[in-house]
Amino acid sequence: MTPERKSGIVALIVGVLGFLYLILYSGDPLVAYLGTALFTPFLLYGIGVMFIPKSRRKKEGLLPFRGW
Amino acid sequence: MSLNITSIAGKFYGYIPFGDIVLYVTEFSAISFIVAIFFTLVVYFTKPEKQLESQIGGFDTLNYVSLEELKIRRLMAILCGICTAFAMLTGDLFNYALFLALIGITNIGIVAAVKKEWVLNAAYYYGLIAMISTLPLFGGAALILAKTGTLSILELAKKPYDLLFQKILYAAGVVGETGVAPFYAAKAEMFRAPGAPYILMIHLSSLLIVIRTAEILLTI
Amino acid sequence: MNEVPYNLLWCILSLTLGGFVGLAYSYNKYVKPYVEGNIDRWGLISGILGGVLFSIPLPYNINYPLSLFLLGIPLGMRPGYGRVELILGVSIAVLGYLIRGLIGR
Amino acid sequence: MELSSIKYVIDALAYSLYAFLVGGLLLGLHRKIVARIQGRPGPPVIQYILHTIKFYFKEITFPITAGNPLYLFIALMSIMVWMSALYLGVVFNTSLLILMGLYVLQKIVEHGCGLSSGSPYGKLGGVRSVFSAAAEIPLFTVIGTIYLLTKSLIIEDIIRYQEIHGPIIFQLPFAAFAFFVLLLSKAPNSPFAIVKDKSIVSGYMTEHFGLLESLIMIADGIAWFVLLWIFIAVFIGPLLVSDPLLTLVGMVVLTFLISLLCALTPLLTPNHSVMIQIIISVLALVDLLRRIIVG
Repeated sequence: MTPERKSGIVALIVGVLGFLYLILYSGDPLVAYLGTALFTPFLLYGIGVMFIPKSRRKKEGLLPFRGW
Repeated sequence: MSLNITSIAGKFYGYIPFGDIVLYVTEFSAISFIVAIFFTLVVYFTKPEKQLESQIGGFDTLNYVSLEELKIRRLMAILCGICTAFAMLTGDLFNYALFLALIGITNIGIVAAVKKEWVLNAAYYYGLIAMISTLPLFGGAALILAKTGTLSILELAKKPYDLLFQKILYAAGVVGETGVAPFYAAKAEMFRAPGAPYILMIHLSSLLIVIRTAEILLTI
Repeated sequence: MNEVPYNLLWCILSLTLGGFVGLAYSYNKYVKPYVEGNIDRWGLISGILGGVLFSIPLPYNINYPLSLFLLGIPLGMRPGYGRVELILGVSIAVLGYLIRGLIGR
Repeated sequence: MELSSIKYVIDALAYSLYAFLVGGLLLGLHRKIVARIQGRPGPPVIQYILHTIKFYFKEITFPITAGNPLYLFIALMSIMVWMSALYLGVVFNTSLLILMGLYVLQKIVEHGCGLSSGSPYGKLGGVRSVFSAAAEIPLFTVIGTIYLLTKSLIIEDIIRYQEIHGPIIFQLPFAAFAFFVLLLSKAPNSPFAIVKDKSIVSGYMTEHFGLLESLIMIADGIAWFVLLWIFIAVFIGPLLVSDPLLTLVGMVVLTFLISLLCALTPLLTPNHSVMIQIIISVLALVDLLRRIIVG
């Protein structure tokens, strides 16, 4: 598993757990709103990583061109 | 609760009598406390960046941060984060000034282990400014104590005092200690040191402190 | 605590979607990057229809999102295309809105 | 399990979607107007949203120079900052000071993006963003001036004050001008946009490509909405802010003005940009001191 995909899965887990907590336990509107602000980016990133195409590079983690 | 605090920093959630150090929690201070603590955690978990130096005519070199250097810098960055977080909560002008002085020391500590001449030079100049500006900072706090008999922000917020000169002294101290606009020349060079998350802590602490100072100066 | 302006949200959402449809359509149809004075038939129809629909009251105020979707098609077309259509549609919409305001009150 | 909390979460998501769409369309309009003034046809107005969606489905890799997880987290933080600013400011109308704190966190995001990637271009963009922190000082003086006038920094109270006394923009024209310069410095292609200067590739966003760039662009869209809303709420007041449709009209007019300025002025060099901002901040400071002393 590439590190990108791993980070995406972690982010997805954090996001889903956060949203479950918000839906189940938060009663105060301020907490619900700020919690949404906190966990939505994790969810967005996690879902986005699931969509990225397969890498066509030889070595993972290296950009195709680096240097001057 | 006096109207002054709630009309500046949002809802008042209560205070923590922690010996003679009174911490109070408002909407503003709660949010900035959480941000500072959260960022300290991120700094703790982050591996330092490997700064790329481009060379003309040769291959680019990477600047690694060695393990010994990393340890002391990470410790300093975490101390800086904790100081920033509690400076957000404190309800006492003298404690706030102490936290500020400690932040200044840790800021120098973060870059002190970097073996680059220009970074150490910048840190030296910044240290001079920070030391000089402790005089107006603590002097301002002392003058406020002498005039009003208290240093507690909660007490000061209750009555309108005429503290313009003291406030200006205090603000000048904060400006020198955090190294904002007129003294930025020294501090901006420090940001060029390699090692991302630790350098970022310098910036975060000074920005949060400036806002908190604005809040305090408007409140008292 | 401010309420969420859901009616405006639907309008903006449909405008954006209309823009996507218009862009995809015009990229498929036209090859030249920039043409002046060209009028697209379907763009014209959707622009005029959108302009007319803007001031016809429908249940649940559904006419606004629908008309903005139709107006979004010429809005989103590739650069140079769909200008005349958009201006025509918007002016019809504004005219209809003003006439409705004068008569309806 | 409470039904109300589900409603809150859905409302929050809907509001941020609305803010992103409006901000994205306005930024697209900004680009279109700049292009028309320069005599180019310009991209369609939906281009900004289109770019965001396009980048969302692009590949990312972590560069070998990057310091993880900060490299990743800073892009997420960008959205967190502006969504919180949206909720605290636009929905709950809390203190202006908290919003300024969140605006300052945007500087941390820019600096952190540049630093954590380890790229020289990104670093240059980040350091320039640190330099342009001079733009924040007028902000505090603006806050002080507003507090002296209204005796409160809660946005709700400021709006209520304007209901009685009329728009603040006529009473504090210089503070409004200083805040407008701040808005201008956030706009792309503006004279003060040294952070996103094309001479340093893409500034701090150079190494944040693909999905991460899309996340930062979402945050920028929301940021544009929030900043315009704050300007309208604080300086023009209930005249426009009471009705969301009128607020939209106000935002379009402001974006139009800013686009005109952006298209007609050259990009300043970093020194000149910082110097001009410092001059404005000194003038704002003098204004504040005059108001304190005269009363």
